[in-house]
Amino acid sequence: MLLSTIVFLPIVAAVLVLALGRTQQMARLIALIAVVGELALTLMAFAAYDTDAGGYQFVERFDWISAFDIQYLLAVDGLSVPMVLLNGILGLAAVLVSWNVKERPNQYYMWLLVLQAAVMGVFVSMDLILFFVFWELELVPMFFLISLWGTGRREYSAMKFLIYTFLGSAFMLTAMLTLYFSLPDGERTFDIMALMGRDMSGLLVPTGLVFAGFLIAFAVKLPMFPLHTWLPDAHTDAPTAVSVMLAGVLLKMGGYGLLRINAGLFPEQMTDFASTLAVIAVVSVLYGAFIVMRQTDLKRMVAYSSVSHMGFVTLGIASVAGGGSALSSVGLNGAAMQLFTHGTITGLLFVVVGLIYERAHTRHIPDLGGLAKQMPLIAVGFMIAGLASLGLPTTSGFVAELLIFLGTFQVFGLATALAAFGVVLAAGYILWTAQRTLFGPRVARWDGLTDARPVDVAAMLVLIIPIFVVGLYPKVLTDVFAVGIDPIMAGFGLAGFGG
Amino acid sequence: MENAFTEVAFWTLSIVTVGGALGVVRTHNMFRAALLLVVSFVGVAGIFALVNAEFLAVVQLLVYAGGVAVLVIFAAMITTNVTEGNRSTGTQPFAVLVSLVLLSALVSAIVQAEWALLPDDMPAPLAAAFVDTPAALGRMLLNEFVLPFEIAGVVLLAAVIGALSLVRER
Amino acid sequence: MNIGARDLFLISPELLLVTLAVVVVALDLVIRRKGIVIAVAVVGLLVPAIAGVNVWNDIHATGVDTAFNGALVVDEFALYFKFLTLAVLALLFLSSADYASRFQPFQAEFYGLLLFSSAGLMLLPAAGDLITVYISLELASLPVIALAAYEKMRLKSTEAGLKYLVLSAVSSAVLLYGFAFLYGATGTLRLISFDPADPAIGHMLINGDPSVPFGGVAVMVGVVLATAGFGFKLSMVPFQMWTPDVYEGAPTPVAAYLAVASKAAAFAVVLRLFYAGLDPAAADWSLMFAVLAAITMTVGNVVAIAQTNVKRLLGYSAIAQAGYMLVGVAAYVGSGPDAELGIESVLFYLGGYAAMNLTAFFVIMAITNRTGDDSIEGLAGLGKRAPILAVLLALALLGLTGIPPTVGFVGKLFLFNAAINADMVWLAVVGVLNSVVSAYYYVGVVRVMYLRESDNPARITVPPYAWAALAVTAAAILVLGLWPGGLLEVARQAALDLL
Amino acid sequence: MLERLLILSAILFCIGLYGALSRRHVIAVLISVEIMFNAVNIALVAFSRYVQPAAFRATGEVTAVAESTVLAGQSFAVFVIVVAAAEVALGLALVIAMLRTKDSVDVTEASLMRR
Amino acid sequence: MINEAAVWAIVGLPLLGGLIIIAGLRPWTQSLWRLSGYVGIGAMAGAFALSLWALNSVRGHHGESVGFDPHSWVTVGGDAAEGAFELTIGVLLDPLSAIMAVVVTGVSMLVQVYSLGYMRKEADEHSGKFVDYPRYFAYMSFFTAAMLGLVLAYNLVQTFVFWELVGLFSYLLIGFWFHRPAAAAAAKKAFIVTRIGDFGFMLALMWLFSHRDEFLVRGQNPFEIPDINSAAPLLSAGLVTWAALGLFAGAVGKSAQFPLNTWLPDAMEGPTPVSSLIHAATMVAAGVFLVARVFPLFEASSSVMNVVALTGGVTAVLAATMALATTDIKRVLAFSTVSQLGYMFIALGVGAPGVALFHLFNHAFFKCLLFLSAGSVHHSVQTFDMRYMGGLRAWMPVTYGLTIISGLSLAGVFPFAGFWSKDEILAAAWAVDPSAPGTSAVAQIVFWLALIAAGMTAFYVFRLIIMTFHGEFRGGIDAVPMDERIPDEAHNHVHKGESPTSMVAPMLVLGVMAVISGAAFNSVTKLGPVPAHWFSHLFNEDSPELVAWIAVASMTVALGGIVLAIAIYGLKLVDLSRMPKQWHALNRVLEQRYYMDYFYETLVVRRALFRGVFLASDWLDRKVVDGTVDFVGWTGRNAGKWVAQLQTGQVQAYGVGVSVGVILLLWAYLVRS
Repeated sequence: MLLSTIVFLPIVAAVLVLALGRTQQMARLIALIAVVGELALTLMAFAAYDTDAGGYQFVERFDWISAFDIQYLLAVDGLSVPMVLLNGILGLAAVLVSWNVKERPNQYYMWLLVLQAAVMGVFVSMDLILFFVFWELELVPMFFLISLWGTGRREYSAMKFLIYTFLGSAFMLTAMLTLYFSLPDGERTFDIMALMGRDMSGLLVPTGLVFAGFLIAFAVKLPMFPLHTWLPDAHTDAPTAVSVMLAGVLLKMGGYGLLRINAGLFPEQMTDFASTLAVIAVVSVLYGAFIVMRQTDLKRMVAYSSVSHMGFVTLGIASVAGGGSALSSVGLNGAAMQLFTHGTITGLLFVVVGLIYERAHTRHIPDLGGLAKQMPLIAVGFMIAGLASLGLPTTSGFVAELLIFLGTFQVFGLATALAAFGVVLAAGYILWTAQRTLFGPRVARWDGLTDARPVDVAAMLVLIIPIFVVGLYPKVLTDVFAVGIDPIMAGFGLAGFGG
Repeated sequence: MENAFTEVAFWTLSIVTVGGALGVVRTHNMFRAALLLVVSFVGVAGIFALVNAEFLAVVQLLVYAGGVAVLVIFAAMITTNVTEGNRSTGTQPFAVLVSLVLLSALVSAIVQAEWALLPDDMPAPLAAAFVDTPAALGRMLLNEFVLPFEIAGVVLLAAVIGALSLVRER
Repeated sequence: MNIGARDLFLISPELLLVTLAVVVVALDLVIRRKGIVIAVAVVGLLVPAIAGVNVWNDIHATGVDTAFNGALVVDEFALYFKFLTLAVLALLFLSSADYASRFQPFQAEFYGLLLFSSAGLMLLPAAGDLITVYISLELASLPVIALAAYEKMRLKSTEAGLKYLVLSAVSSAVLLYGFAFLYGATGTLRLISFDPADPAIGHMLINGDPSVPFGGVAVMVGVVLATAGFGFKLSMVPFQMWTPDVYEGAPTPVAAYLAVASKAAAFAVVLRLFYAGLDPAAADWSLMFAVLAAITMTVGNVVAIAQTNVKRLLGYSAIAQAGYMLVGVAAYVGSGPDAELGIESVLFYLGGYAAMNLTAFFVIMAITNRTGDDSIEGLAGLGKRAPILAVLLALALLGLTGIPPTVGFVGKLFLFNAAINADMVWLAVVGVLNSVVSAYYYVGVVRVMYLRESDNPARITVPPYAWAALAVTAAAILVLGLWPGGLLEVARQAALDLL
Repeated sequence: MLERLLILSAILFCIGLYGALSRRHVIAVLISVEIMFNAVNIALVAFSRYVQPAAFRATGEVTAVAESTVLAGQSFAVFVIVVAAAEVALGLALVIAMLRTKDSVDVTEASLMRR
Repeated sequence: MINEAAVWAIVGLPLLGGLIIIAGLRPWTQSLWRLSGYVGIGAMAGAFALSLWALNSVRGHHGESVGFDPHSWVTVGGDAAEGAFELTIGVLLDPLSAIMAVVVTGVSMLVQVYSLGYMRKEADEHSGKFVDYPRYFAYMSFFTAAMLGLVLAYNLVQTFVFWELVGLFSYLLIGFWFHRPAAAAAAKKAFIVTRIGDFGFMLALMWLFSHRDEFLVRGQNPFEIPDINSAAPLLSAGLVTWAALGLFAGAVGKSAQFPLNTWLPDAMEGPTPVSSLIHAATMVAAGVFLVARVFPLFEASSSVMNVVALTGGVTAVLAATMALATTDIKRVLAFSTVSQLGYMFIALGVGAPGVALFHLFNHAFFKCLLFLSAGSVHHSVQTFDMRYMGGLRAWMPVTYGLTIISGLSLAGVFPFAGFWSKDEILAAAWAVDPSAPGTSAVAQIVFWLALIAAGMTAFYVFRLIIMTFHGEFRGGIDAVPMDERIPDEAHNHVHKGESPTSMVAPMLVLGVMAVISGAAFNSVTKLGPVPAHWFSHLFNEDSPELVAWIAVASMTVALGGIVLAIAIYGLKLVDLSRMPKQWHALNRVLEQRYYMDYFYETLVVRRALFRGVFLASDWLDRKVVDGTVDFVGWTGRNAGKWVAQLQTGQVQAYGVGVSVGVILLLWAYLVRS
């Protein structure tokens, strides 16, 4: 029942917050207890996951809609258990960073908790329809959070996010159903575990179309060029905590889906499509980085950097091109690592940007400057996030990018080289932004601003710790991810790395 | 029945029916339209009579040419501008078009269709039904179609209640 | 007269319903207190319901039975709709008591007419021949003409009545002409027959010319005209144009009745006619319905985006929803393991649709009853003025969009399942894409409720019986969304009976 | 003969349709619809007279069923007439209601709700 | 014999020191911050001691390492023993790394001692907030730790990790006064420009890894330095060439070689001890060290060797010319560093890594001393602009003397340290036989380039000494116009006096080394415990013979430069203001550093990228990509309105709709039948 508890604890807490959270203090206290408990549970799951045994663990299986063999099927494997942990971490950060929400706090925390639960559901569902249910469920809290507590053109952004994601998932649903009905009667199932390794030829429609259906949904979520333009808008206008969750875990759902479903269920199509994927990845990386350079809004900047960084995920997955080699395992592991690390790093970036915005009430970079004098702690947070984002060794970002590059280079030399140049560009925009925001002469206008309070420091620490832990001792993650990636590799006819 | 007589009767009745109907839909005078409707309905009654539906012909005369037409005339009279109130609307050109196209489609379908016609020398038991249609119909309405028959009563009741609640003043 | 006890038993629900109608109208003449009349109407519905349960028990045990020389076919399919109609009626009575008080002194007639019409709707799915179909249809729609025009002092209401009168009359004529052709081509009015000596329409198609649709031009004309006639009731494009106007003009309970009960019965009879009567020619009509479904949902959704009146919006929404359900109608697979899927999904969706649409209409009714403003802008600030109503409306609208965990999602899932099962992947794609389009306007309403401020701070009060109705429908949205199995099983049995 | 009657019915149907779609006066629209119903009745009666009952066609012999259904079309026509009458009654009631509220029976003026 | 933990402690002690300062001392402002400097120095002293021990342990080794096995760091896909992907970390202790460790720890320790005095002002600035003083020592400790990690790395990936960390802490140190826009910009520039080089490093890693099969068949790891070095001669040419070139790109970036030399002069915005440390033994030396580290890989490809040598030669001359026209004392030294690093690359390129390391070793001392002297000068006059100095020898005798010593050493004057190593470089270049197979005229070219650079070196260093210490005092900071001062210096004043002992003492130590390091540690003959040509000996390579005419020639050139400098700046035999127009133009070109910065920053970054590619991408994204999305949305929103035009409100229009529907359906079926 561990996974069910993990999924439903935030929902129960959401109800409690709504009912009992009459005051801001009460609401945030309940929310905090809930997310701390959630983090503890996810840590427990992460720790309890037995990497030696591997495979799917903590399986919970009940019939849900027996007419279509739809099951309530929860399980985690090496691929998803770190994502569960990531969600736990970011949930805590999100609540901490929204400590000061005054407007309808009970509703706010309720939606935040529902969001966490929905994302959790995505990561632990092993039934396609259940996966889809959680995938869609996440739209509702996001819509309300952005449009009610957001800023700027929040309605436009919320709607754009909603429609865009919904559009993507529309294709996914069709693909799922087609897949289901393509199987011979009696073998029909939505069970991802059972579908792994199954021969996917002879579907109702060409298998490529089913593959594409999933791909579109995940590409929107990831987001992959050219389906990314919802992201800057959503990020810019979302409240800080939502930006954190959006960058931290929602985008990861796309990468997770690509790995779990596109690569896991359709190795053959993935093999064929990988070259295109590599091109898209390179374009995402470079194009995203180019655009970041022109941004004057801190959040937009981070948003486009996400586009760029998620391109690395795509690139890592593309390392399976041509059937892949044993080294593709490194690329896939790198992609998975990048999912986790980008979650913490960009989460931290948004936390910091949010803290700055909360104080200065502007995110316009030219207005800022010299903030390191007034808010040294926030500046330190910013620098850590930024340096991790540009892939500095000892932070988790480096390990992930290194693995991706090493895994992919042997397949797509030029593409990987170009993408690696994105790291140089990242140094450019991160440091340039730091220079314009934090450094330079102190600006008298910001003299009254306070530095991070303990709760803000806590929010930053929650994310900084995993960045360094993974950066210094990557085995803590790679060993787990490898267990999850190996079955996927087996789908490509490759027995893990050694083969 | 003589063939020639049938022919003449059919054509006469058809012309009366169609002509009346055309008049109904073309005149601007509501009163005249109602009268022409009676003419057309009488023609239809004649056609019914022609194809061994004597009972229906009578019902047609009573209900339509009698009741309905009178009702319509009364209603028309209380409306304003009886003589010129019934001009065409803007949709008339479309109405012409769709009617003609639909007519041609229907006619071509009718001509193309293969109908499983009763043989001219109908088996006796069947022919018998057409001899005394009112009795046969009566039997049917109380046996085969007793349910619709009962429902029809409810329909009338409902219609009356509906009409009353619409018309009655507060 | 040839009526036996068995006949009366089988028709007892309708019979009792008509009796109730008469009683209600008659009571009005002798009782001053209108509350009693309403109470009698609501409580009295239990009588036909109990009778229905009796019949169901009997039918469930013994199988399909016919009455009145085959004019009435009582099977679980028909009973499904009878219960649906009764449930809708009861909820409608509860919620509209407040609204209907404006009809003094014709309040009792209002209920009476609804009861009469419902009797017609209950008969429709059970009709065994074309005459019964026709006469039941008229019983169902004639009272509605009066009801639509019931607010005599409101010009829009009268206009709605007029439009419904003219178009339903024209449609009736077209339908009848179609029936005439069916009769002429086959020589029978029988829709369902279990007696080989008394063949039904379907039996006469088998020997037709295979090169011509439906085996003969006459049948084809008949089918097309009948489809057009039913299309009017279904709000199927291009026979749908009355829908928004009448929904907007008619009293809100009547609009709800039209949108839910009337449409359900129309689907019932269409399913009966095509699946039970014309199934040998399924190859000919299933594509027609598929195309019409696609067009219907697209037109409904696209035009709905431009709406400013909430009732009108629901009108277009009803068109779009009809389109989704037509997907189920189109999804004919002949004999096979999941042959009942199309019907089953339509039946299930109708149930869910009733819950969602009624919730929406009930909320709108409660609001417009207080504010008199049925524009979408009139819902501004509802999140604060009437938080619970707002939540319920949002739930209903998200359900209509098809977002989990509502019944709307599961319902659409089943419909698209059916489409894919019938090898109509393209139709499923069109369907899911339409869901995306629909999200825009459904969520748009939600957005107005929560994001727009209102200058009218008055709280909206709702009488307790209306709350009861709302509670039932809203609970149904969620319960059926989370545990659809029960209703689905009932729908499956009903569908199997039809086949 | 059947085809002639059917064509007559079709002509009448289309005239009615034309009237229903082009007349300004509500009552004129209603009676145009009545013409359509009459067209249907002509077709029903004609089919009843000239087309083999299904039971006869299926078995090739005159069964009791065939005998009892040979007049089905005529019966249908009876119901059509009844319903049409009810419809007219209701329609005229509506006309009266319209006259009261807006003092007009022009269908083109009933276009408050659009788009 | 040293054990592995002790070697790790060489890296660990400064790291620990830094952590103690940043986490233990810095937050508690009042009492403990003063200790930070001592903590840093103490940790460094420990590391220095351990380094000496390590050096002692490898004294007997000739190019071989002490066999400490590496440890697993990242694994992918199960058991590494079965061939799974594994990244290892470990320490590689051999003469090269041991010498480097000694130099790094020693210089760093001295610089930190110096900083105790120099950075004193950071302590009492900002009204009681002493945040910057401990921050400085923490950064210094971390920086040194990173450099030591780089030096001792066993695995190229590990090298890269510390390589980047060196970059990071140099970024933080250069931008230490981050409130100065110039410092913030310089720090960023340093990081980004070196990162462009690192990009090459990264590609080299990928390239090596993608050819891992060549290593696997030998049971080797493509990233482990000993494996690379031992396998290098056997590897395929393509692998070697590209891998070496990529690594060299990294070295070029870190060591500020042409064309990535532009960051180093700007990096002078950092505190002077930082410049001194960066330039002496640490960051810029990392490039040289990297090439020396995997020298067999470079040696295996003659074309790469030529590239290395040519890059070194060109840079040596180019940077020397830049130094000729510069008036900022630290920038002169910065160009000098670039130029001297060029020498080291020449040595590497002609196949004499031991010589390169020897020069690195010497250079560490005299260049460090030069910077510290500059800092000492600044301590007095508060500016780095030599135009406002002059005559300082009057009150800064020690600084003056030490500057002369280090200047002579830099100029390569016998018997100062610089002479020995520079001479060996020239000799090594000359020794390459151009007619031998696999070689070319490159060695000859770079020989002459090096000789020219030697002359210029002597000239600019004496120009520096004369402008600073001789002649009339030109006012120091007090003479600098207010609009030329940076805000921090606005209220500073000249303080006529020698620097405090804490600064002078480490300078004296370095002064001794600047004199003797050349002759004592790499003597041409055996000298007590030190064997002859010790460096070459350690690297197990042929020591270049001292060629008499080369030594004489280089001495002549150097002395010529000194004489010229004295003639022009000391004796004013030439009036520079009355030089022909072409001379001024040339001067401007040199002052503008051949317009390299203009080319990079204005033309490439601002125009081509920022206003070109980036702007175009942004436009494309907003107008085309997002525009398409918005257009689709707009169409969706408005399509409804268009379709709704049919909904006229006329009931008969609806009837027409019904009829049209019937007709279309009929038509569709009639067409099909």
